[in-house]
Parts: sequence; structure tokens; C-alpha cells
Amino acid sequence: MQLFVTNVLISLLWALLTGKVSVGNLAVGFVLGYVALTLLHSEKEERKNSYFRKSLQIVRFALFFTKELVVSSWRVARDVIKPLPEMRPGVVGIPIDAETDLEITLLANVISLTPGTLSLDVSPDRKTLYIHAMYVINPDDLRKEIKEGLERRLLELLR
Amino acid sequence: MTSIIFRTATRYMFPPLLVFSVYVLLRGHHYPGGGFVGGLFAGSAFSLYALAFTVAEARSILRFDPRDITAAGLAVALLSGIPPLFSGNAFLTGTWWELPFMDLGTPLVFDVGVYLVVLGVLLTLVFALGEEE
Amino acid sequence: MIREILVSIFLLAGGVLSIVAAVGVIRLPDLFCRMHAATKTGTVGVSAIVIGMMIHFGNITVTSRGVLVIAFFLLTAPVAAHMIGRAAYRSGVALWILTRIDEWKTHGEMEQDD
Amino acid sequence: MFAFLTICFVAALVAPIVHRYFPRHTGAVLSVAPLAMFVWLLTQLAGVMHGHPVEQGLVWIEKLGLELAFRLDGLSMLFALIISGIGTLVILYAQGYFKGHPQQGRFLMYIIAFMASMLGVVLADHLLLVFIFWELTSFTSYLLIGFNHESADARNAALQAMLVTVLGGLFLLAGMILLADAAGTWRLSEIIQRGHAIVEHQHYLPILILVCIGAFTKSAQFPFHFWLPNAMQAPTPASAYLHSSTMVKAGVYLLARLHPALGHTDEWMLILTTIGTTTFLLGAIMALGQHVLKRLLAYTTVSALGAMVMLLGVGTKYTIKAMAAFVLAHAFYKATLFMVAGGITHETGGETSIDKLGGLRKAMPFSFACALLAGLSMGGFPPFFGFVAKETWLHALGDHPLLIAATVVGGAAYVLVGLSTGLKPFIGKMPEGLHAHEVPLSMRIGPMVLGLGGLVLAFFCGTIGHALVEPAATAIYAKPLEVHLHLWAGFNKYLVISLVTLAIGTGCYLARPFFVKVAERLRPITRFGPDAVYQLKLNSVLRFAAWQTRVMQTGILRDYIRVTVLSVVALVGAAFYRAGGFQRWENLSPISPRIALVAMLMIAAAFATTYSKSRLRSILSMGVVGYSMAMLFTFFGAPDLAMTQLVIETLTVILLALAFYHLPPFSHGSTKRTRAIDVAIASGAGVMVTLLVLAALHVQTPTPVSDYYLDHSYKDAHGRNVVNVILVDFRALDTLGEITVLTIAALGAYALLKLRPGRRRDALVALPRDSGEGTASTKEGQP
Amino acid sequence: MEVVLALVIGVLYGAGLYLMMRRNLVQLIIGLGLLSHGANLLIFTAGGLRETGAPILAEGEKHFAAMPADPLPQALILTAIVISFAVTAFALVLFLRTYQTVGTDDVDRMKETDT
Amino acid sequence: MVELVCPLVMLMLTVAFAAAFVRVVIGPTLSDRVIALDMAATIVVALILTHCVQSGSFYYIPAAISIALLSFIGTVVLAIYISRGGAE
Amino acid sequence: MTLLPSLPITIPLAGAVLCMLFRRSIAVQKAIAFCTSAIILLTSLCIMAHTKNGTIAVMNVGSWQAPFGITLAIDMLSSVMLVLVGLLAVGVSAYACFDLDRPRMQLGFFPLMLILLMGVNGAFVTGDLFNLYVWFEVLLTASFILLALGGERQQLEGSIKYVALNLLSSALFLAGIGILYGMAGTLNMAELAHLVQEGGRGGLVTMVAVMFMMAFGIKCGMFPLYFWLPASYPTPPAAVTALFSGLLTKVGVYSLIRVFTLIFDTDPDFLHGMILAGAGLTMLSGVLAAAAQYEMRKILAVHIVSQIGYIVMGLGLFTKLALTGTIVYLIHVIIVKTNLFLVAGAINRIKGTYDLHKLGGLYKEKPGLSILFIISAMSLAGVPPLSGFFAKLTLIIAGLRAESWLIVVVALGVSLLTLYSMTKIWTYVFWKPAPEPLPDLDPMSKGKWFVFLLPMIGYTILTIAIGVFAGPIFDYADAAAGQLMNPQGYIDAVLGGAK
Ligand code: NA
Ligand code: NA
Repeated sequence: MQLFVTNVLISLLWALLTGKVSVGNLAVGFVLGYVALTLLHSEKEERKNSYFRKSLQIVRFALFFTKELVVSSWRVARDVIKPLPEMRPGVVGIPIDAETDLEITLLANVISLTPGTLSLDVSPDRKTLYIHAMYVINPDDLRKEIKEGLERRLLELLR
Repeated sequence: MTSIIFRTATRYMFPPLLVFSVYVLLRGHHYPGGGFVGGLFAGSAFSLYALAFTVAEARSILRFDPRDITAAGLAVALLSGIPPLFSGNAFLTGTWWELPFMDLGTPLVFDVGVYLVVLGVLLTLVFALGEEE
Repeated sequence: MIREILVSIFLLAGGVLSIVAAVGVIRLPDLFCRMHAATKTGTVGVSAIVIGMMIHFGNITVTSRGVLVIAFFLLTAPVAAHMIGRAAYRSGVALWILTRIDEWKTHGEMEQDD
Repeated sequence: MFAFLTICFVAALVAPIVHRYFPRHTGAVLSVAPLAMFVWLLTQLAGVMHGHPVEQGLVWIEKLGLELAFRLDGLSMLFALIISGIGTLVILYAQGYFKGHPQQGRFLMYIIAFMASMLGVVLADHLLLVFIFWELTSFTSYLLIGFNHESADARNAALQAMLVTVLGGLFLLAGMILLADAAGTWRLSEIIQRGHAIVEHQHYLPILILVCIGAFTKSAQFPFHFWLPNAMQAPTPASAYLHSSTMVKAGVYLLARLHPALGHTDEWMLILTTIGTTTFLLGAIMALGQHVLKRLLAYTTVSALGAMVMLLGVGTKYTIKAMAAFVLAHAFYKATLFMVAGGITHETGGETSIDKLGGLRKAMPFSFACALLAGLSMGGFPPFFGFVAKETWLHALGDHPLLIAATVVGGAAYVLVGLSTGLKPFIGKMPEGLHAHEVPLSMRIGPMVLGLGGLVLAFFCGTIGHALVEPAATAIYAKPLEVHLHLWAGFNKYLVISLVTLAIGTGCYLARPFFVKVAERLRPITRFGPDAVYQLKLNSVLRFAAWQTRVMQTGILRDYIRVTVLSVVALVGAAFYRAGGFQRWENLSPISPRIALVAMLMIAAAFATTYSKSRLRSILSMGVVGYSMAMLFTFFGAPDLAMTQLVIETLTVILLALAFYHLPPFSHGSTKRTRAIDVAIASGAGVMVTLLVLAALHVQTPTPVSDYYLDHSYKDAHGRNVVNVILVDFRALDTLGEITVLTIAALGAYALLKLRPGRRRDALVALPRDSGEGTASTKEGQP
Repeated sequence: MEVVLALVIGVLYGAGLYLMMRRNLVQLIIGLGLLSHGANLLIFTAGGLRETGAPILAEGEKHFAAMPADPLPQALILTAIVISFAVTAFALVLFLRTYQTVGTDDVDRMKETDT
Repeated sequence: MVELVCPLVMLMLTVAFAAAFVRVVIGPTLSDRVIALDMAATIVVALILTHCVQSGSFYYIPAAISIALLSFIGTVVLAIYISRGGAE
Repeated sequence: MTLLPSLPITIPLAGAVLCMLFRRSIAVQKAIAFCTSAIILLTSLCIMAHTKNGTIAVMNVGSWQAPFGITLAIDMLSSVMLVLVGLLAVGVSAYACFDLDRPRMQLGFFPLMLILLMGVNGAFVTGDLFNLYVWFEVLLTASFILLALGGERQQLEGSIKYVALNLLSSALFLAGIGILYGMAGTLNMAELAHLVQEGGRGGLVTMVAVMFMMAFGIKCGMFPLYFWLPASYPTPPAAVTALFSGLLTKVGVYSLIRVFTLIFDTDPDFLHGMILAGAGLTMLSGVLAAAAQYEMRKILAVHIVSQIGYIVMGLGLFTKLALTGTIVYLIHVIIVKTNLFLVAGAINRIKGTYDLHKLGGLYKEKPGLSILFIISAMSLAGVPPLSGFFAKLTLIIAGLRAESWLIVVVALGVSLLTLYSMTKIWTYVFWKPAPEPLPDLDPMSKGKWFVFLLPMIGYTILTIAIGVFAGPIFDYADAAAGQLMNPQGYIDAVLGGAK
């Protein structure tokens, strides 16, 4: 966290130094700072790990999520327009590994944001997440897809 | 009505919303916004909290009774009209002091009063309605 | 020019997605399906337009606020959907007859409403 | 004059206090006030006699031209002497009559106030001042008639008397204002000098009629006479005073006073003689069948008042003299008889019918003496003043055989009544079970003085005629005249008529049981008299009032809204029509598709709110209207507005939803017909608004104010957002008001939610400890 | 444009009034809401419509380059909106309490006070 | 180019808004209406933002944020209302 | 001058804020409320001293020049209204301190009352049309709440009608303001008057004028728009009704007078004729409605309508004398009506009912109260030489001089029926013996009773004093009417008097 703040400060400093506060300039500053910090903190494994690994994971997750978003948006959109929609909706319970409130919430949100799935509720024992999905060919496949894809990456990112 | 998801989202949204409300308040003189919308934002944040948790909890994090906030806001708005009187001007004449980072004027103080009133009013209403059995 | 094209693409994407959502909201057979269309396509559509706007203005003020708008939508839209979906399900809104499976019901663990 | 009037009013005010400190001599103490007046009047007599009126004035309301102007001339002198003189005696009498009565103080207060007002009427020289005192007499007489307020009859009679006299008063007021405008002055003394101008004024006839109605109601002329006998519910001192000698004569006084201004025309003569004669005869005939003491007297009073009006109506110098003399005579004998009647009733334990009285001469010798004196005077027996007056009267009517005939009929009735009240109760055998004793001293003084007075006056009638009657008649006639009254005017045809009248009257007295029987038979007819008309009128007004209330105040809000909207549409429509529709449109901006689309949506959403069985659908549709509004605001460059509109719209929906937990779904439909009507009304309103907006469009919109805001917002008010600057600086006062509204709305909502009748008791217990939060702090609620 | 908006205003007034003439309390309040929308739009329209920029002076500028929208009607409407919100909120609570006390939300049956 | 696209997008959004409105009206369940209104609010946000692009002024962004926040709260309140069995 | 005209607004607001801040202590609130009322009275007397020679006190709030900022302008009519508000405030707050129940006081009666006063004062001093709307809303909202506070069934039902119809009026008012702004581009009443006089828009002005007439007509309870009044006024506690009767409808009348003398004097044949017709129907309808009632408070409440008719009659006649009458009538009726409601409240306090059929015998039992009642009642009925007489007299003279025969006939007839109503109360409550003995619900010692009656005694003395010292009052009213008939002075003072 400290490193992140330092990085932001560096980017601001860069913007001030160059005398131009714009998105592009700040981004440049941030990248420069990131690189600089990577170099600076090469020996301190522990801390470097958390910040730099996390940041990479975030980027990876964001890319994955965007891909999912676009792909399934397309699928839903196509289906909506089609004269005879090929939907197989269903309510599926997914056993979750997420434990803390934040984890559960983010997971549920991410699932909801992904087109085709929608979090309905968490069971009272917080072990199962019930979702409504547009295309349930086989519930177990869906469960696996979500656990392996979204949940794993998300928890990886959070822990 | 407890939902982990809703509660958690609320817990994380609450502080930024308050910050945002103050931002809207302070920027209102130059950009869209101002005391009224700012106050509504702040009030909405607390209302959200009351929805996600309980009215009692929302009351406890608010600390003050909404009615006191309302009265205080009205008092601030009224008092903001007083300073010009000392310089022989009419009630509610804008009086400005130039500070290094921004201009501070009685109209802004007035807007703060508006903010407080709106916050207090909204919460008075929402809390009372929420407590209605 | 490239910027203009980019802006146009994002804006149009937003518009099209909204239309799709609209059609979905009208056409889809049950509440839950319509929710898919309404919340998500709407969200993505707004995000597209925000991105278009951010590119169009390209200044810090707009970008920061645009990010805020997107973040806000990403945070709230699913929660809202969850609340509605849950409420609707509990209040007994019927699923579409072609709904294949309802594990929530079969698990029978419906928590008592407070 | 002013001082003495003030003394009288002050005496009235302090009466209850005097009663507290001198409970046994209240009347004696208070009678000093009228006595003072009386004495002062006597000191002025010489001057007035020689044509030097006393005048006094004080500006009261300059802008209305109202002055406290008083003027004492011959006419005023005659009346003022009667009023203050008899007033003194009546107050003394009342002391005995109300001995030990807890409310004696109040009674004296009312009657003295009445007396003072009456003096005001006759002394005032300003039309409005006359009216003011006139109304005061109505009001004080209301209190007096209703003095025995626990009796429903007394209350009704009081109300009736007041309504009738005040009604007349209102006519009078209108007449007076017109009169003053016609004469160009409010001063009576000046008005009576401008008779020509007034008589020729276009408003002469209205003025005359209005004034007459006022005077006739007060003086109980037909057809307003009915209130007077009913007013006998008043305690006897009041009757003796009000209904014999004073109040009822106010009308006569006024007509006499205005005779120079309004008289000497055919209209005057026609109206006054017709009404006066009718009243004279009617009162006399109706008196024949009465057996209740006070009613006998009341009907003859009505009759006497008719006679005075009749004489005034004829309007020759002779009739005017006769009238003035008769006023004096009547005051003496009628007051006496009333007081005696009161004494009899008082001392016999409430007996009022002469048929159940008799043989009181032993028990009440003083009363008998007084009654006999007055009764004979009333009957017109010589050598009483009543006889003198009657003689003058007959002389004056020499050219009017019909009126003479009427006088004979009336005179006979007077004889009957005079004997019935002055003689009948005292002679013969005392009925079984009747116990009586003589009245106390204070109740003897009045009858004695007045009864003997009737005799004394007759012997000094020359002097009296010269000193009192002549100045009065001169004032009425407005030209100098001389009055010579004689007890013995020689043997002529009028004496014969007089004697014939006495004979017939005595005969009638002997045949009285016959008249009583006839009256019994005829009673059903009286149901159709003016009294019944009064009741009918009053009831129909009340019925109409009830009907109106039923129609207007249905209690149904929707009706109220309908009527309100319809009125608005109708009246604005009328204005629209008057404005000649709307002019051509200019400055219209082109229609852009997005706005047209939003507008269509708004229309659809508005219809959706109305056309809905589901309340949620309604409010959500309203939400759509709000969102559309916000879009319009966005398109037309109003970001603050759009933002606020959106927030408020959503908040409204939220609040509605919170409230819906506790409210039922829509369940009350309307019939098709009702809905059709409402659609018509609502569409009318909608069309009206649309037309208004369209009509407003052709007008150029100058916006100097807005230009000023745009120019000065940043420069002088340090703000770039002009709308916000307007809100917090240019028009901050609006915003101050606005947040006040917000504050109290919340306060009110809170109070309503926390305080309800069912919870009141708890709240009462819980609140003092805590802060007035009801049960809020102890409850943990959450949706 | 103004003609279209005039029509909308008329419809809002008409619909609002129609709703106020219904028997349910909630419809009354919705009617009031539509009425205030109508009034606001009327001020907006009568005040002169301009599809131009907002009356906000851009950063760094001292004068408005182009004529922006008229700010005064906007401020007036803002005030009116807030006031009508306050009143609506109170009316809502009032109606709620009335329903609980009287036992009906049928306006036609609330006629104890008149006559 | 943007000048051409913007009106088009706005038109599309308005149509979408209309569709949402239709769903508000036809229901059939309360949840449908609520979801539709939520979507309508989202579309208004989109519209406002598009208007920002078209008019070149970013003053309307706070409006967009407000509506996002408030419509969220509104939806939640209505959801709670539904789940507590509130009548239509 | 930079301060004085704003005080009628700020002082009650400050008092209200203090009350809200001290909401835990009723005793403190009582003290604040009473002191504030007294200060309001003193301030308004100061203002009157300043304006009594015809000066118009002008203040530009925020120091913004006349048509741009909000201008407060106080002429003689305004200042007399302010004084009346002060008088009312002092009496009613004293009465309320004594009479009101605890929960109502705890839940904000005093701040609400003060804010009501603020709104009323604001309406009287403002020279800006939209600002007038704002003050209307302030006082209306406060009155809504005061009306409903307590939550009894009748109160609530009455409030609903009151709220609905008054909001209807607000919508109308707002529409009128919008169109007027669209036409003239200003909200300043003086400038509006100036622009309207320049002409060219006659027809539209007349239409807008009618809208204002209807909007204010609802607020002041004119025929046939007064429905809300009988439905709501008789429901709250006496102190509240007294406050309402004295102030609310009068603000409507004041506004009517203000705009129809200042701005809309362009088409008097049509507009003032319409007002005159409305006045006649109003007084007739109101007095008939009262005649049908058998509940003391309802009779008094419904009578407000007929008195409004008299007041408006002066405006309809539109002569200087008629306006003088209107002003005198306003002065008279505010005091007398308030007093009658307080007396009715006192009766209710000791007997627990307003029902004429149940009451009785108070003439014997409470002679002091009887005197207080009969004086005010007779004043209302127009018995000379009490205040009501001169007011009615002036109007009738004005009517006769204007040759408006019909309105004079109506005015006289209504006056008779008013007398009937008042004597009805007198007969039933005071004279008639009680059908069943009613115990004294709140036996008070002599001293306490006297203190309780003090406000009423004060008003009664005022009633008499107005009659006795009618001269100076007429001088004042005449000068005020002169100002109204010649609005140029007002216009100049507002537009030219800016600094
Ligand atoms: Na603002
Ligand atoms: Na405002």
C-alpha cells in the first residue's frame, strides 16, 4: 500500500514538474514511477511481491473480466435480438470459497456484471451463492466455470 | 433485511459519498452543485446506511439528532446574513475574504447552512418513516 | 480524427447496447431474464458512453469523474440487481416456464425473512 | 351636554360596582345621573324656548366627517326631558322592583346605558351620531328584553326585537347616507334647512322610504309592530321605560326631526298617514281582546305610536302641535300604568291577567290612586292632560273626517284599556287565594309623580304648551308657530266627539268579556300576521343557509376541487375571451426530434399515472415524468435543475415507497360518469393552461434582469455558476425561505409521526424526562 | 418547440387535476406532484427556451462568449422544486397518519369536519 | 463526426428510455417496474453524458452521478419493499 | 434603513431557530416565543413610526439594486399589517403558553408559530412577486403543520382539504408568476407595475390578473373557493385557530390588494367588477354558512369568509374611501376575530365543548368572559361605536357613493345575519341555562383566571379603543389608501430609491 501511495505521489510530482496535469501525463508519470520503484525495491522481496504481484494480477483480472464482459454481452445481445431466443435459464447454487464480506460481495458483483449470470443471494451459512443464469446447459459445468475462472482469479487478487 | 452484499457495498460506499457531498457543496458556487444537492447526497449516504443496517445504527454514526442539524443549518444560514450589517450593508449582502487558496464569502457560509438543513431534513424524514412500525 | 472515431465508436456502442437492453426488457420472458438485459447491458452501455466522453474531453476533470461514474455503476448495479432479484424471488415472482433448473428452491434453505 | 351624557354612560359602567357597595340603594345613587341631566335641561329651558338652541361639537373621525355634535332645541328638549325625567323615576322604581336580585347591578347598567343612548339619539346633531345612538338603543334593549334570560320566550323576544329594529336601522343607515350626500352635510341642523334641495334630489324617494322603514321598525309601525307586544318579556321597569316613553318613540322623534327636510310632500303624507292610521287602529283593536296587563298596555302603545305618525303625516301645524302634546301625555300615563302593572304583578306573586285580579284597592291604595289617575288620563277623561291632548288632536284633524272617525274608534279602545288597567284590578272582590300588599317606597315615587303629573299638567297646560310643546312643534314645523293648550276650549263639536268617545269606551269596558271571547275566536287568524311572516322569513333564511351548506360543503374534497377548477377555468376563460383570443406567435424555436420524443414520453407517462390501478405503476410513471423533465432541463442548459430534479424525483419515490408499507393499495374507484365529468374538467383546465402559455408566447421576452446576473455573477458575486449565485446571493432571501419550508416540513412530519392521539398519554408520560421524541429513542425500528 | 411544451404543460396540469379528483389519498399526492411539474415546466417555457449552454462561466473567462440559458427561471424552479418536495413529503406523512387514524384512504369518506 | 453521432445516440437512448417506460407501465410484477425504472435512470445518465459530449460542457456530470446514486437507493428501497411483501 | 425592513423576517426566524435548539425545555421555548413576539411588535411599531408620514421603507436585500435583487418595501398598508401581526403574536403566544397541551409544545408548536409569523411578515414586506410566493409557502407549510399537529381525526381530515386546495392555489400562483415573468422579464412588483402600465399587453395582463385573483382568492377564502376554510379552521386548538383566523386569509387579502392596486389596475371595469361580485357572493355565502352551524368555533370560522367579503368589497369598489374602509376593516377584524376565537377556546377549556346545544349558563357563571365575548361579538356584528361599525360604515358609504346598490344591500343584509349569528352564540352559550350541568373542567383561582383572560382583555380594550380613537386610525387608513391609489410613489421609492 505504501508503495502504491508513493507511486501516485511520483506521478503527481512528474505532472507538476512537467507543468501539465493531464490524464496522459499522469499515466506517464505513474509508469515511470512504477519502473523506478521496481528498480528501487528489487531486494526487499516481501513487500515487492505484494505490490508488484498485486498490480500485475489486477491488470490480468481486468483484462480477463473485460473479455468476459464483451463476449457474454455479445451473446446476450444476440439472443435478445434473435426471433426465437435460445435461452436455457436456471437458478444454480455455487459453493464458494470466499469468506470475508468483501470477498463475497466482490464475487457476487463480478458474477452479476458478467452478462448471462446474476447473483441472487448468499445462503445464510455463507457457503453457497445462488445465481440466475441465462444459459444453463449443465449446472455442474457452470459451477466449475465460475469457480475456476472468476472466483479463483478474484480470490488470488484479494488474498 | 440483511444482505451481506448490500451491507458490504454500503460500508465501502459510505465514506466516499460523504466526501463527494462536501465536494459538491464547495464547488457549487462555480459548477453545478451547491448546498442543496450536497446536502441531499450526504443525507442519501446516511439513508443508505440506515437501509443497510438499522435506523438506530445510522443515528449512532450521525451522532447528532437530525433536527439539531436542521436547526443549526438554519442558524448558520441566518447568521451568514449578519456580517455585512457591521459594515453598514444590507442583510445578506455577500461579504468576501480572500484566502490564499480560495475566496471565502458569506454566500458560501449560507450554502453550508443550506447543506446542513437539507441533510437534517432528509434524515429527519427518513429516520422517522423508517422507525414507523 | 482518430479520437473522433474512437469517441463515435464508444458512443454508438453505448447507444446500441441500450437499444438491445430496451428490446430485451420488452421481449424477454420473465423478470430474471429481463434483469439480465436491463442491468448489465445498461451498465456496459453507460460505461461505453463514459469512455467515449472521457476520450472526447481528454482532460483530468472529466476523466476523474468519468472513472468515478464507471466505478460507481460497477459497484451499485450488481447490488441493486441482487436486491431486486432476491426480493422478487422471495416474494414469489414466477420463473419462466422454460427455466430448466431451480436449485435454490430444491435446497429449500430459504431463510426466513426478518 | 356632552358632560352630562358622559356622566350617564359612566353611571351605566359603574352600576355593578355601585351595586356591590350600596346593594340596597343602588337605584337611588345611580338616579343622580339622569336627575342631573334633567335639572340641567330645565336650566336651559328658557333659552331654548326663545329659540336659542344649545350646541356643542367635537371632531371624532375627520375623514368620515363624523363629529360628536349635539344640539338641544325644542324638539330635543321635549324628548330629553321625558327621557331623563322618567329615567330617574324608573331607576328608582327598579331599585324596589329588583330588591335582593343578584343581577340588579347589571339591570341598572343596561337601563342607564339605554337611557344615555336614547338621550344621545335626541340630542345628536349629526346623522351618523344619531345612528350610532340609535343602534345602541337597539342593543341595550336587547339586553333588557332578554334580561330574564333563562326563559326561552324572553330570549326569543329579545332577538326578535333586535333583529327587527336593527334591520330597520340598516335601512335607516342607507337612507341617512344618501340623505347626507343629497344635502351635502351630515349636520341635522343644516339638513333641515335644505329641504328643497333634498325633496328635489333624484334620491328623494329612496331616502324617504329608507328612513321611514327605519323609523317604523323602531316605533313598531305596521307591519313591524309585532315585536313590541312580544318585548313585554322584559322586566317591567324596562317595559315602562323602553316601550312606553322612550325607545319606541325614537322613530317618531326621527320622523319629526326630519320633517322639515323630507316632509311637505305627497309621498310623505301618503306613507305616514296610511301606515300611521293603520297602526293606530290595529293596535287599538288588538288591545280590546287582551287580558294580560302588560299586553293591554303594549297594544295601546303600538296604537299611540301609530297616532303620532299619523299626525305627523298629515303635517299641518295643528297636527304637529297635537302630536307634540300627545307625546307628552302618553309618556306620563303610559309609564305610570306600566309601573303600576309591574307593582301589581310583583306584589301578587306574578299574576298578570286582569281577569284574575280584583279588589286590590285595600291592599294597594297608593297604586290604586296612581293607576286611576293614569287610567283616566289615558281614557281622555277630563280634567287630565290626556284629555287636553285628545282635544288638540281632534281640533287638528278637523278637515279629515275619516281620521276623526278612526280617532273615535281608537279613543274608545283607550278608554277601555285605561279603565281595565287603572280600575279593574282594584275594584270588585278579591279572588280567592290572591295575596297582595303595597309596593315599597321606591316603587311608589314614580307612579305617584307621573300619575299626579297628568293632572297637574292639565291645570298648567297653558304654560306647558308654551314652554315645551311650542318649541318642539316649532322645531318640527320649521316655522314659528304658537301653541295654546286649553283644558276648557268651550263647548264645540270636538267636545261632543270626545264625550261620545268616552261613552262608547265605557260601554266597551263593560262589554269587555265579549271582546275577549271574540279575540279567542279570532286567535287562529293571527297565525297569518306579520309575526308569522317574521318567523317564516327567519326560518326560510335558516333553511336556505342549511341548504347552501349542504350544497357547498359536501365534505367531499373532490367536489371542492371540481368547483375550484371550474371557476378558475370559467373566469380565466372569460378573460381570455375578453382579450380577444391570442395574437400571432412569434419567436418560436424549431422542433427538435429528441425534445419532441421526450415530450411525447412525458405525455404518455402523465397519462399512465392517471390510468392506473396500481399505485406503484402510478408513482413510477411519475418518476418517468420527472426523469423526462430532467432531460428537458439538460437539453435547455440547466444542469443544476436537471440534477436537483433527478434527485428530488427519486427521493419522492423513495419516500412514497417508505410510506406505502402503511398505506393500502388503490381500492376506491369512481363511476364511469364521474370519471367522464372529471376528464372533462381536467381537460378544460389543461386546455386553458396550454392556451395561456401559447398566449404568452407572442410577447417579446426582455431579460434585463438575467443579463445583469450573467454580467455580475463572477465580477461582483465571486461565482461562476450563475444559478447558484442567484440562489445564495442575488436572491438568497428566497432560499432562506425555502430552507425554512424544508425545516418545518420535516419538523411537522416528525411531529405527526411521533405524536398521535392514541399515543398521547404515553407521550405525556415519556416526554418530560426525555426530549419530546415520543417513543423514538426507545424503539429500534428498521425497514 | 414552445407549442409542444405548451401541450405538455397542459397535459401535466390536466393529469394532475384529474388525479386530484380521485378518491385515493395516494392519487391525490401524485396529482399534486404532476401539478408542480406542470408549474415548473410552465415557468421554464414562459421564461424563454434556449437550447444553448448552461449559465456557468467557464474557467478563466470573464464574460459569457455566447448567450447562455436564462438563469433566473432556473433558480426560481429550483426553489419551487425544493418547496414542493418539502410539502409533498409532509403531505405524505399527513396522509399516512390520516389513513391510520381514519381507517380509510377514501377521500370521499373524510367528511367529518364539514357541514 | 461526433456532431452527427451524438443526436443519433441520443435518439437511440430516448427510444430505449421509452421501452423502459413501457415496461414500467405493463409490469406485470412490481419487480419488473422497479427494474425498468432503474434502467430508465441509467439511460438518463447515458443521455446526460451524451449531451455533455454534444454540448461540449461537462457541467452535467454531477447530475449523472447523482442520478446513479439516487436510483440505486431507490431501487434498494423498492426491493426491500417488495421483499417485505408490500402491495402494489 | 439597512436593517429595519428585514427584521420582521429575521426576528421570528431567529426565535424559531432558538426554540428548535432548545427543544428540550418547554419553559425556555415559552420564554423565547413570548419575547420574540414582543420584539416583533416593538419592531413593527418602529417601522410604523418610520412609515406613518408616507415614507416607504425600502431595503435591497443583499445590496443588489432594485429590479435585480429582492427588494423589501414597506408602505403604510404593510406596516399596519406588521403591527397587527405583532399584536396578534403577543396575545396568542401568551394564550398558547397557558392553554396548549404539553405534547404539542414539545413537538414544535412555538417554532412553527414563529415561522408562521415569519412567513406572514415576509409576505407583507416583500416587493418581489416570487419572494411573495416563497413566503406564502412558508406560512402555508407552517399552517399545515399547526393544523395537523395533534393528529386527531378531524384535524387530519381538515388538513387534507386544506393542503390540497392550497397547493392548487400555489400551482396557479406559480403559473401566473411564470407567465408574468415571461411577459415582463422581471419579478419586482414595482417594475412589473411600471411595465404593465406601459401597456401593449392588455389582454394577457387581464388573463394573468384573473389567475392571480383566483390564486389569492383561494388563499383568502373567497366564494366559491373557500371550501378548505370551514373544513379545517374549526379543528385545531383555539390558539392555532386564532392565529389562523387573524393571519392566513388576511395575507391572501393583502396580496390581492397589493397586486390589484399596484400591478393590475389596468382594467378595473372587468377585474375590479369581478372582485366586487366575488365579494358580494363571498359575504353572503359565508354568513349563510355560519347561520347553519351550531358549533361555536365553526360559526366563528365560517364567518371569516363573510368578513373577507367585506374586506374585498373595498378593493372591488376601488375608490380611496373604499380602500380606507378595507384597511380599517382589516385592522378591526384581525383583532376581534382573534379575540373571539380565544374566548371560544377559554370556554372550551372550562367546559370541554364548543357545542351550542351542550353549553349554557355562562352569563351567570363567568360574567367576565361574557363581557369579553359580547363586546367582540357586537363589534363583529357592527354595533356602534365598536371597531366593526366604522369599518362597515365606511364601506357602505363608499358603496353608496359608487352607486353600487346591490353590494350595499348585500353588505347590510349580511351585517344583520352576522348579528343573528353572534346573538345565537350569545343566547345559547351565555343566556340559555345549560341543558345538563357542565362541571368546570379547569377550576382556576381568581388570579390565575385573570391572567388567563389577560390577552382577551387586551384585545377587547383594543376593540373599544379602535372605536373611540377612530379618528387617528382613519387618518392613517386614509393616507394608506392614498398610497395604494397612487402607486407611483411606491414605484419610485423602489426603483429610484436604490442606493
Ligand atoms: Na445548487
Ligand atoms: Na432556492
